[in-house]
Amino acid sequence: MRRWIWLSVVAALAIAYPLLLSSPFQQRLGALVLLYAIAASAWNIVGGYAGQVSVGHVVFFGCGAYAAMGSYAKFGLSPLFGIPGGIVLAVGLAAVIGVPTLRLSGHYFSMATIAVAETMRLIVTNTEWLGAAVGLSGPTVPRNVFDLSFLSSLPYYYLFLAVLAITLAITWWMTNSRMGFYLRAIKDSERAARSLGAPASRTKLYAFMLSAALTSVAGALYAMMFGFVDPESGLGILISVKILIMAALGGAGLLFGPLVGAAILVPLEEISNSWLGGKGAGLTFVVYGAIIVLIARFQPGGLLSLFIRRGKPKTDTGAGHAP
Amino acid sequence: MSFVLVQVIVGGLLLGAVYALFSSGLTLVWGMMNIVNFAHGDFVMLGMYVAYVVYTLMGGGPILGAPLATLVLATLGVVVYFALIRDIMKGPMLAQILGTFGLALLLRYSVFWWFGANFLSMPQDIVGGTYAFAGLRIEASRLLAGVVALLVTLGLHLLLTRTSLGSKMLAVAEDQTAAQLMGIRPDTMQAIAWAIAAGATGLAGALIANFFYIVPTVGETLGIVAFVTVSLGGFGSVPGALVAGLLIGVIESLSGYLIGAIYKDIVVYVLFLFFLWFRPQGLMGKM
Amino acid sequence: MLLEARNITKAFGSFKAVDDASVTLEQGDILGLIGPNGAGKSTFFNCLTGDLKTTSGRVLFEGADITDFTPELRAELGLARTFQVPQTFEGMTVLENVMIGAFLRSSHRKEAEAKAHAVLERVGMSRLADAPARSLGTPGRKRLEIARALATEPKVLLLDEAMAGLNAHEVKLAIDLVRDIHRSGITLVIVEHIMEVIMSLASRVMVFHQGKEIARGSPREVTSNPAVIAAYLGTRAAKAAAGHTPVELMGGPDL
Amino acid sequence: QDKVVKIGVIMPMSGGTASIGAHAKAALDVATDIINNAHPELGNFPLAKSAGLAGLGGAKVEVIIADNQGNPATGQNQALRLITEEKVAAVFGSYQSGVTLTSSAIAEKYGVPFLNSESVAANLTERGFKWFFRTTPIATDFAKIYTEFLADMKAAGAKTDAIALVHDNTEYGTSVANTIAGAFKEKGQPIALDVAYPVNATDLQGQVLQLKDKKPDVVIMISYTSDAILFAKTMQSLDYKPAVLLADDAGYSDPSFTKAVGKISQGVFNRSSWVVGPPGSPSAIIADMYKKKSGEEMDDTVARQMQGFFVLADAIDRAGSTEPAKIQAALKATDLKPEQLMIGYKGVKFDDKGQNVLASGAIIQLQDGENYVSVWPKANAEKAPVLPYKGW
Amino acid sequence: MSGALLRIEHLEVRYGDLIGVSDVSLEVPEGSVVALLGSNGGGKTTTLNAIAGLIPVHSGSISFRGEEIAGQKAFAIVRKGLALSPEGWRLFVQQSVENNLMLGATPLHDKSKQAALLERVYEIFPRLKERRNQRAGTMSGGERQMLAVGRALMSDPKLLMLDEPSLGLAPAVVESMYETFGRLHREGLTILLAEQSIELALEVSDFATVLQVGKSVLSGTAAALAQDPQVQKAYLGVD
Ligand SMILES: Nc1ncnc2c1ncn2[C@@H]1O[C@H](COP(=O)(O)OP(=O)(O)OP(=O)(O)O)[C@@H](O)[C@H]1O
Ligand SMILES: Nc1ncnc2c1ncn2[C@@H]1O[C@H](COP(=O)(O)OP(=O)(O)OP(=O)(O)O)[C@@H](O)[C@H]1O
Ligand SMILES: [Mg+2]
Ligand SMILES: [Mg+2]
Repeated sequence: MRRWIWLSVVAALAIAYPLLLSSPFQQRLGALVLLYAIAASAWNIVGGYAGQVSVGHVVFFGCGAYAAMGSYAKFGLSPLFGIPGGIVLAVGLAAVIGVPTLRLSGHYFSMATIAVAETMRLIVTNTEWLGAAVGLSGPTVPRNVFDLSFLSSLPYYYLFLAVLAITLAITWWMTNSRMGFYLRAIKDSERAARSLGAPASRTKLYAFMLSAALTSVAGALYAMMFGFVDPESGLGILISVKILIMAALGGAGLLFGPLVGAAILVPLEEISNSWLGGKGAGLTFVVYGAIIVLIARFQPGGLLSLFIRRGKPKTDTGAGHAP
Repeated sequence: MSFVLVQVIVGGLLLGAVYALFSSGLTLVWGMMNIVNFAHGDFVMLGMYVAYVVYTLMGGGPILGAPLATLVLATLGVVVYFALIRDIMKGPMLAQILGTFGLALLLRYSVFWWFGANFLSMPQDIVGGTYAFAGLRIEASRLLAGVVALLVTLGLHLLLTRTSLGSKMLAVAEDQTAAQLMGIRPDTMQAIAWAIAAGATGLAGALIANFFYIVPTVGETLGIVAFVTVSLGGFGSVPGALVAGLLIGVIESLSGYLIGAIYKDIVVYVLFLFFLWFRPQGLMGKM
Repeated sequence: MLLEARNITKAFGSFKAVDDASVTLEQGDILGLIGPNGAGKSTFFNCLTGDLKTTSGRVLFEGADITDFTPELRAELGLARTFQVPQTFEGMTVLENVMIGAFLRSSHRKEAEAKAHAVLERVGMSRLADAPARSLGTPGRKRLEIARALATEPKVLLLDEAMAGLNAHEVKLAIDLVRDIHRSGITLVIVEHIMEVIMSLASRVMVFHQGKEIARGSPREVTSNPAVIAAYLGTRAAKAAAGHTPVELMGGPDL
Repeated sequence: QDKVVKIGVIMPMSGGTASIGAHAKAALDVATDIINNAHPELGNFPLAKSAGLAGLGGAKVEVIIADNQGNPATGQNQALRLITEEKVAAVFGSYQSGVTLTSSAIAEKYGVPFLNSESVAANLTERGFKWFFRTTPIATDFAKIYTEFLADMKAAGAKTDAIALVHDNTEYGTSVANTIAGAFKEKGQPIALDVAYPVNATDLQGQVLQLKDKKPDVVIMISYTSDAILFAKTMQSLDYKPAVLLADDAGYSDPSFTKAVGKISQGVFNRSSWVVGPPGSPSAIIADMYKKKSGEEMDDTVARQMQGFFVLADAIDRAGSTEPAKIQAALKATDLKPEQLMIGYKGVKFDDKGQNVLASGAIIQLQDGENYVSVWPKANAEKAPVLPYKGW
Repeated sequence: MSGALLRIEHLEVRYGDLIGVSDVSLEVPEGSVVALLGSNGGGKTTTLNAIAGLIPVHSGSISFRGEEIAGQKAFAIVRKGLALSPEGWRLFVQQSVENNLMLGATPLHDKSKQAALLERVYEIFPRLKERRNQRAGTMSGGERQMLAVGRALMSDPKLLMLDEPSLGLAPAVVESMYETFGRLHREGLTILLAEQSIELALEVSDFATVLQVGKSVLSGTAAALAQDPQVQKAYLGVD
């Protein structure tokens, strides 16, 4: 009951935000928060729930971004048409990456995803057809509403809000389904989960593919909003890290964790940049870094874990490695 | 084999030794103590700046700069451990990424704030120029770094495998509670591990500074190399990091020369992925 | 024939943990597996469940060759197990642990939950349903593993020292539970070092030593076998086993 | 009167190219000083004589700098903030072509003039924008300079037959390299060797050895500072000296470069539009002011930026208003003569696409220690070019 | 009998909101073997872990050799001459058998004894000697149990605490291990033993304490307890 009250308050606030804080920059900030929340929530499926820390998620982001911009730059279509293509691309790529790497444990999986992401970035950087280092641009002057190129951030805001709602709904549905249970079990003991009939590799792969698909949508939306993608902004490792940091900061493995993380980090970054960036002394990042450090230091389980009373699984595995 | 090719391979080996040098600290804390350190590259950067400051303020070359950088970074390692790492270790692995990523930004931009964004460089001949024999040219500064790399990795390896200190550090990494039951104080061991790792990283930075440029963001480039080296070598394996470093150095050099430099990173990554497929624990890692 | 293992060998490097072992299991059997520590019992187990790839030999289930099947496929066929070193899902409650098993046959959450409750009731753990699994001690975890395995509705259940750490009274209750499981039509393989359990439950016993089978037969036969006594039982346990009929044993040991 | 005209500036103030932003900031400080205060010593230099913008009744110019972090998205966000929150009259920036691309799109949508002084990507002026203006020469201009310069060198007896292009794989490196390669091909002298490398390389031995192996007569370097420094060091350690080493601005103009490795790069040619005039000339005075402010020698990049800023300020002055449309009209009407500039362009005049058609450049050479001197074209050369490349 | 080596009074331990043990008092005289009895979840493990400092003490006192150790960190307590073979073994599964044993010798002040102690463990558990270079994580369940007990013995403790040492061991091994305990006891070692097999426990011990749902309900000499009807009750687990 209380959960529903909370949920409706959050939803109402989200819907009302751009009307309450209505300057273009504030609206854009709101839209960006939602955009990153989508990406971080998508990451959360595999990184938080399945416990597979992907540091290369930007490849899927890039799939979406490049598909959207590509459909305009290469075929003169609305970037919207790129979305399904980006999803197909991302899911396919997730399958190709996932089959060999998901059997790797912990750090190796993270490193493998970094390697894939960097490889993709380098390949795209050297591929003329994809704009190489120059990147691809979207329609500079919108031809019609389907070009999704608006002056105001308001349409973006509500579009992103809708996509975020869908992403969260999918995540929620997943965690309460067999798949979600299996993922948690696999995270604790893959061996035991398999002995009980949980198809570990397949379940993780599905989660990875689902996460990839949603991340690709986030990438496509991102590219449409900025009207541009290049290897750095579409496939740079920093975006992976940013997504991951947001989820971790809010609380990985919690439904609203990524949203909380995005709602804190995006404004923090933009506002500290606006206030301090022009001074050129790197103060933005000193502040930004210090705040992240403090949160990690005092709330290692993520900010949302402050409010959620759920025992975090402590390392208690002296006997965890069986013969 | 053509003569140039020999030079390419020798250059690659020296480069690889340097990779190994600045990766050994990472393999220690990441692979063994199970602490992800996203700020590793920035530790290298700090080592470079310490060496540079020593040079500009005191006119000291690597004889003074390298030990000082080791010392300063080792101290920093201990401070970082007690101020941050000890607490984030209580959380999930993600908290470590979060905390050390924040730390990376903090370090990078504190240096930026202090020194500005300009590229700095040590004088070219600070270690004694370039040796040329039989047409082969080897920079003294790189040779020095290579030799130190070998010594450091050997030392670290012996420390971890042959001494009780090493065995205690591994015990703490595996199970802190059980280690306590052995009368081992986890804090102390982890602080020592951080001191060693950060010290080795600082030393690496100081030696690299002799032939590389110095800039606050240099850690980003080097950090990624270290991550790949450590994973290829196998997490926690010091000799693995050495072999992987040399391998990557030579592969980069050869592919850079033969196929084209823009593909050399792709070659390394693809080889790495290919390798993981067949040997998921890395070259010398244990499962 | 429900389950059959033919000439299983499992080598770690040059060391053969299981060396050419064979076994057949008929519907309704309770096969006891005993042997000294490190004899290869758990390894043999793991070969049957697919946790380990066999070095050589075949495993057949209901006549079909399942040697190359994954553990999850074998679970689906009806092969369930517990682990000697408990593999509890630490981040979950007791109920959720069991639900993971229940999900194998029912994909809906509510259904799985109901089934898990029923299983917990059956093994006498319903009081602990909402307790975090990590609060359980070793015996509790082992019981939880039995519950989890039962929730998969198996045809064959392999128990690896599921009763270790129980006191005599609890062992007696556990034996009753296993009997109950057996009555419900599940075939069992049990590994135990507690002779009372083997004596009172097993219809047949197989004895391992250094990876090889050294004896097989009824519980009485093997416990009086001098080779088994020398390699495994020791004089005291042999005396105890010889001196008591299973029924007597169930009354609890005299003090 | 305290009327101010706000100009939004988007620069990389952090990240790998932050030194550019730091230099630009110092330069713009100098520029606003010149505009806002009376500087009779600069003579007829536009906007110097009086305090403030005469056209707006002596209004002061205020620069609001925003950090783009080298990121197109951040650049765009900041453009939006500058336009809608800070209500700037015009936007100036943003160094990296990608950032310029996204941030100018916002200015276009809001109808605010955007002046760019240093991004070279060709497509920036191909978008049909009405509010975008660019003062800098672009790759086609450079290519023309190089072909002509090398032709002159050849006439003077240098061997310039085999040309090698060394460039990184950034948008700057690849696009400039492509254009130059095209230009030489057109002249019937196709590029002999193309050496591409990843930006911020950890090692460049392979590339230098490749050059050493193939022995081209002329090596054209298109590199950012980090790689430029590493190239210089590696060339020395491998003892490689081409006959002619010609750099395309960027890293080779960075004072960090000359400070770090100037001593071992003696004789390198560089493209520059910036040439310090004789003592007392406006450019010398401005260079001096800049040096006082930043502690660095003025280099080509920062000079182009400063010049661009003056062009923008001049247009606002002539518009006599902060109304975007008026500034736009004034920009379109810009027609500055060489003597009104601090830099060696042939003037400033925008075509329909917003590109300065009079942008040009000269060749300078590192001859005495850490300072470049202009050596080509002959007309305004301080010294004669010295060949071959000396190195260290 | 000599003075108490270990004395626990009204020990209460909590796991978050859950109570592990609510009121445990017991005494281990120097040179004796004391058995800790009780059914599943009675609180034996909790008590032993609290003594070793693995879980914080909520209230009550624990004094070891006259010194209050409640509230101290485990590593400090262990160094005072106490060793625990814990439930679940907690081996260093990545390290070799011998390394595990050597780590057990860490609190040893006199390092020259190390070799002799190692030999003693190898004598008790020949299997460990045979597998000295095997990784602990690949050992069988029983072999791990041997290693855990052996490791605890390596610090030559004043007080040896064993949490269900016979768990998972083959009958013959249990037999010989208990013979060893008897020998060590005769040599003067003090042992606190949590054991499910009451028969075995009472046979080797001098004294015993029975725990029931987190309370110590009964203590006395082993002989007396063996006859006590209440033990039968506790042992049978009937409330
Ligand atoms: N990966 C491995 N490498 C080397 N030896 C191994 C490995 N795994 C198991 N062993 C050895 O194989 C033998 C058989 O082990 P297994 O676990 O099957 O014994 P067990 O009969 O179940 O014994 P217990 O009764 O103690 O549980 C043991 O001696 C063990 O040390
Ligand atoms: N980590 C934990 N979190 C919460 N409760 C716990 C935890 N460990 C033990 N408990 C609780 O503390 C009580 C005592 O358990 P303990 O393990 O000490 O009993 P025991 O006598 O050792 O039993 P066993 O025979 O199971 O080993 C039990 O009620 C148990 O549920
Ligand atoms: Mg076993
Ligand atoms: Mg216990």
